[in-house]
Amino acid sequence: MIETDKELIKNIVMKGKRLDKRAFDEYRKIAIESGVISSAEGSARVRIGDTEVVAGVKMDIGEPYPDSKDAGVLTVNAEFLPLASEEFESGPPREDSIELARVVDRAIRESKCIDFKKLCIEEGKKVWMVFVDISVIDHDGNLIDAAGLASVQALASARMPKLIKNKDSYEVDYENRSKEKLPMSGIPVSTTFVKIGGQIMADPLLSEELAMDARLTVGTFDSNGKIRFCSMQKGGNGGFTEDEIAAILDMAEEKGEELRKLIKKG
Amino acid sequence: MIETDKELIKNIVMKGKRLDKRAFDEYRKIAIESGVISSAEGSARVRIGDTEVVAGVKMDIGEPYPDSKDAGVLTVNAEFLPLASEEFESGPPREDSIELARVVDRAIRESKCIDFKKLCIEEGKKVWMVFVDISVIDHDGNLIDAAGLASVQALASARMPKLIKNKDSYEVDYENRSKEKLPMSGIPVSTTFVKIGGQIMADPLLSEELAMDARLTVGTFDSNGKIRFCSMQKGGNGGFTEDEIAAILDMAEEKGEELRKLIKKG
Amino acid sequence: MIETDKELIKNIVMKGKRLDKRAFDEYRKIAIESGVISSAEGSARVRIGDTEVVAGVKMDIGEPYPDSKDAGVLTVNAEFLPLASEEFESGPPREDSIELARVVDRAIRESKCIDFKKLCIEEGKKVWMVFVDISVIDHDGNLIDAAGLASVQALASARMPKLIKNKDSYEVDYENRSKEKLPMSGIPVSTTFVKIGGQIMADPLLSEELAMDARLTVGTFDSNGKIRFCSMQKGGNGGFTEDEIAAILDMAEEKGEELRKLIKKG
Amino acid sequence: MRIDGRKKDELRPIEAKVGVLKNANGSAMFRMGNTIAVAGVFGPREVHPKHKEEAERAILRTEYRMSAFSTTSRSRPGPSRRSKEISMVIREALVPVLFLEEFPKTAIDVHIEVLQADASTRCAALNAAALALADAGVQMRDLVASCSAGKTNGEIVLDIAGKEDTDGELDLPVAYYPHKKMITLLQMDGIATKEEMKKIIALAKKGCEEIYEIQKKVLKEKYKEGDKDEQ
Amino acid sequence: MRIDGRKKDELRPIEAKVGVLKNANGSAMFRMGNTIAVAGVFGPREVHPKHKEEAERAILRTEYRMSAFSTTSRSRPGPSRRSKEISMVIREALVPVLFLEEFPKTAIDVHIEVLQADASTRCAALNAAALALADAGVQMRDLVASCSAGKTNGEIVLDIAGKEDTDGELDLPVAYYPHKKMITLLQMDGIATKEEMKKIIALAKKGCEEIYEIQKKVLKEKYKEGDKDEQ
Amino acid sequence: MRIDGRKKDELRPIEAKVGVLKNANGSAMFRMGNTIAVAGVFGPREVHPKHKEEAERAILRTEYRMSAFSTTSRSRPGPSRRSKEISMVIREALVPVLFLEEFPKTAIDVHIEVLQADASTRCAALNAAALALADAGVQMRDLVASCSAGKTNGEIVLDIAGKEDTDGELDLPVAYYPHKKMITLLQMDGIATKEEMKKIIALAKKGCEEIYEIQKKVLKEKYKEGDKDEQ
Repeated sequence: MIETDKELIKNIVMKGKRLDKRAFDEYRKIAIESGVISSAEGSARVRIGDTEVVAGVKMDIGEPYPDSKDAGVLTVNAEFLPLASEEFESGPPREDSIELARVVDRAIRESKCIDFKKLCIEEGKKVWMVFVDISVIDHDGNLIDAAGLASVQALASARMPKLIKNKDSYEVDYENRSKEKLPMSGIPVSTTFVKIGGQIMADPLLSEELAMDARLTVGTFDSNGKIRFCSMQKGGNGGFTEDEIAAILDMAEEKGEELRKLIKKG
Repeated sequence: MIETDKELIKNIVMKGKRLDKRAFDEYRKIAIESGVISSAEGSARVRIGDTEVVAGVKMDIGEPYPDSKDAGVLTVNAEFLPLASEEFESGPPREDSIELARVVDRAIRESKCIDFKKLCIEEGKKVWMVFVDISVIDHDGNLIDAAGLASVQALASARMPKLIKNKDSYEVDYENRSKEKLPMSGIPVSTTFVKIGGQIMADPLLSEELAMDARLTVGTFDSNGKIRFCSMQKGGNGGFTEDEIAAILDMAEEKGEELRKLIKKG
Repeated sequence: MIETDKELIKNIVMKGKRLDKRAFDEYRKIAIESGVISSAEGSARVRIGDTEVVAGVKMDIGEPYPDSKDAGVLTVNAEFLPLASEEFESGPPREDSIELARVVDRAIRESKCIDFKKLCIEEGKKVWMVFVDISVIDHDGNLIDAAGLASVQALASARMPKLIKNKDSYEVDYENRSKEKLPMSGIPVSTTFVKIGGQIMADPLLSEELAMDARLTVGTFDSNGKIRFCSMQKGGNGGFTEDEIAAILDMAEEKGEELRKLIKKG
Repeated sequence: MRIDGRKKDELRPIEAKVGVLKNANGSAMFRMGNTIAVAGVFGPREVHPKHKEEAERAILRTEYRMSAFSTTSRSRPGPSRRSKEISMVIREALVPVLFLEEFPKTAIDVHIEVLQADASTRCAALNAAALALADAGVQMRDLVASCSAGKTNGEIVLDIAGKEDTDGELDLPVAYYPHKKMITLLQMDGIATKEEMKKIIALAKKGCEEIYEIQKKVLKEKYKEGDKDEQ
Repeated sequence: MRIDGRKKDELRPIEAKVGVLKNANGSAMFRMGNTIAVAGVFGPREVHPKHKEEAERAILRTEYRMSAFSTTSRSRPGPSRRSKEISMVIREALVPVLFLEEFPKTAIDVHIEVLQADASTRCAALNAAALALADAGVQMRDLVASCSAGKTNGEIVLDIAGKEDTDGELDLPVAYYPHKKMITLLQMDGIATKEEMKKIIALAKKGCEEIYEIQKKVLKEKYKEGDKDEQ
Repeated sequence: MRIDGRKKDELRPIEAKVGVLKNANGSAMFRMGNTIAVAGVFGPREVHPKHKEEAERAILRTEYRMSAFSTTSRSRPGPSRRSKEISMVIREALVPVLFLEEFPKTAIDVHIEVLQADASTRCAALNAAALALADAGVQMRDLVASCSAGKTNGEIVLDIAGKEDTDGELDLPVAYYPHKKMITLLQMDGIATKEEMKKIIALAKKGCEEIYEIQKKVLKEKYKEGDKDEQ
């Protein structure tokens, strides 16, 4: 992206507008489909405008961490597929794909929306491992929110595989998934805002991300009808004042509620 | 290799000849020695013309795969030693060395020449791991056939190490190899043909491989006196017609028998 | 370092002097502090002139090697921190950092100063793993001797973490370190000498290392009041005559005693 | 009759679509039963790193990947020996239909993701790749169509899937360059007589021909739409 | 009163020092309680590999590492996903105060080693990094100061450490660019209401302001010494 | 008398051969008892990557590898910390005899494979490497010969092997540059007094001198053959 494009974006914003004519607090059209991957225990495809992400949940038996022997294990991984952007190359994960996975992971983990104690099979020995894998398929900005929605929808729609207990070992029967859902309560979502020329706006386009001063992602979830915050991540080579952050928290609360309504439970 | 060399090779072929004056269906001189590596359970050096390959078989105790709990495990690996060609560099395996190992692996595995069930020590817990390691020492074309012969000869001449059973574990005694052979029946061999200027020829030189349109490797083995096909792999940036493939299958049958006679059992 | 600098160093040496005016057999000022890292079981910071190294000892439970089932395991690792020199980059370990770790490792291991049999918890199953990690913080030459001193001081000052035996497993309680020391006798130290323009000198500066013809590191330790040799490593693109080596052995004996006196036991 | 009710020479239901991605220069999705592949093409474009550039032709780079959730047991992300081999045979199957000599010093990158895997993933990958190349407007001599045939319960059948694959006796994937009647990918696992081999190859080729028609239809429809769009 | 006897809005004892390394162009040590970080700065210098160079500005490269012995359970040497993320947010927190546009085609490298880790390692790392940049004579708009606040036992407290961290409910690290009153690093783990969030951010900012004074003092002392040295 | 019947100062049976590879510019096989090494030399040739090139001299690159089947327990393919250290000390042992300054901006690559390992693999590797360099026609000041001596059952012996190695008390490999009487590789593992050290070094040097004669003989024979071939 050349400097003049950044200037163009800024100029549009100065006039109180956005490149695609949205309001500053308006998300693009969001489409969520679940159950798109039959090989996964749960899955979802999310489109936010031209951004497209698929998330799949796989489960397996594994060993607990030594410091939480009675809890299942969550692993979130993101792959920025090389077909999603000419900027993405094959090779080791980019730092932004690591960040994305870790921000999505924290929103899920910190909200305590999954009761990992219920995913313990035998204390200290065997627990369920829950893998959330995110494939970024087309990139037009705001990957974190898309990945967050896809992950939560994949988890919400997942069905546990059957557990077979042998004499002294366990096995997973993937052919016959049970009807049992993951022990889940509350829906954590990430909402992302960028600042361009002093103006805060939601759901940035890729071109807006390239022109932004800074980015703030805020994770919220619903807990018995109340909204709680569970994660934050500032991005980009700039910063925010306390007042700007307060304004973003307000928007995050509102937009989080909107996004949560798009998730179909079970 | 420069374009004119390729043209030279094609011109020779057009005249019904080969660079080293062989007939189109003729292999170079093949020399097979077994037992060349005293540290290996089985080993062989194969020379086809100026191509030289050493294969060694090592065995160890390991765990079976979850989907075949009562079977030993085969691992085939190939190293294109940097001293074998100025094209081979140190570093991660080249795609052609991966292909070579996988093609040799498939011929052994698919022919079912080794009875892996007999390599189970304790079902679901301990089995024999059979490692076939191939070191390419000098490269003048047709590495797959050389590697295939070396691997099969190494397996055929291998002697199992002694298994020591302790109270609740097993150990391998490599100092005292038993006289026991691997449970092996049938000899799978790979035979490779290339097409240059419409002409099919066996056992390509390196210069012929560089000038070829396409390559076809066909694996055959003997099953109670009958010849069966067990693997195929097309290589190179071209293709074959159905008729050409049929002709190659005929040649593979005949050449496979020739190569099989060179393998010394036990 | 440009050629003229090397010439400068050589010229100074020819005049019987060193850049920092030390005698040829004289070490720079050495400062050793132990217990500098509270998270480690044992630790030490060593400064030799402007060279600075920190070593930390961590212990954990692990499995013994199959060929010494009743012995603890020693692992020595060195990191040349990128902040220590503009030559050090992030990325895979440099060959000189591997060499340093292995030379330090050999001096400790070969001197048998640690009784690894006493670090066996349950034969064939569980033993103590002793990790010595060396962080090179500032590089002005003679890293091996600095790292050797730091490692030995860290080991000598280490306190074992508490071992908790559960029904069928063990755990380490790092919060409550015991007063128990590592089973250690004798202090192995490395002493390093370089040859520049035919002259042998101890404890090289970085600029001397860059100008040197060759380097020889000699490990010695004290065994019931007697001095024994336990390791040697020649470095650099040159060599030594037998007489030069004999002279270095004499110096190593003397300098080793000096360095050993700086180590505080326990 | 087969486990899933198909006839011996019947393909699984096929779904194909081009232009499925916004950023890629060309793209396609190809589904054969429960196997789904998406391909995205970039180029011809500059080569990085520079020293891989070829003076006389474009280099074709293909990458076959599987999403971690595409298989029954999770696949670890990142390239494996298997995926590297498949990337290579896919490249070698596509080269014959491309005019690489027309774009010297450039790279054409074909990235393929298998989102869901139920046998014949390399075939679906190739079918998607050929469509994506056409969608990118890369000049081609022809498409490449790919399909496998094999043996299960002693029967020779087309496009093995599901239990037929895991319990099957032989699998033989083929890629076909129709204008030249040339087979540009050919691999085989399993045991067969020479006569069986010939039958299986012929059957796989027939499958490729059917797929070729589907590929052409999909491109034609896209092309028509394109025409309409321009009016 | 907190476990370690501090008041709710009290920082742990801080020790800071600049010029601690000989080879680095600038360096600093920053200790907050039992967390110790050392930073070394090289540059502006030539960029290797060349293709990472930018025509219009210096590139800032930051690397956060932890020594293997810095944690209770030994940390495996080498970069982890965690350390890569932290290296990135540290870089993004520092960029605003640097005049990168003044040194086109160069790199400024900031290497940070955490020698001992007891919570807030990224804050200590940033505080050391800002001092090391100043010590290196890299022209800066301001320093950056970093500190975290959080919630433990339902109480909002500054600079969580020890058991407060392992058992705590929320951790929120902040980096602050005082002249512009701008928060340049902001992360959060844990659960809070909006009102709590605002209080925690305000408290962390207050902590940053205290640290900023310490940073300035340390630099001033060094500067004075420098003056004396030159006499 | 030793386990394998040798005298204390007796080398194992040695077999050496040059020109064993067709593609390498120079090559050699060196066998000491059950230890077998093959070396291949390429160069002086262009340096890739370019930035490793040196303006004033050739760079020497050495790589010591072990075949997976060369050891009793299979060795995992690929470089290890051990093989990297050995590659380095081999390089440093060879540099003194080469005229690197004669071939600026080039690389000389020495690749060594240990096919069978029974102690002293670095010595066999070095002996093969020196012969391969000579075979490649690389101008040399002298050969380098390598051999180890050590202590087993309290006895000082030459060229430790087999059980002597696994149960031995000390191993000391040496490389020797005969014209200059210079030891260019020297490592030691084990415990000894100063007097023992000197005896062991002297014995190893004596072994090197014997090996040097064998190396020269092998090259002379090759040279004679070469003469005949040319007639």
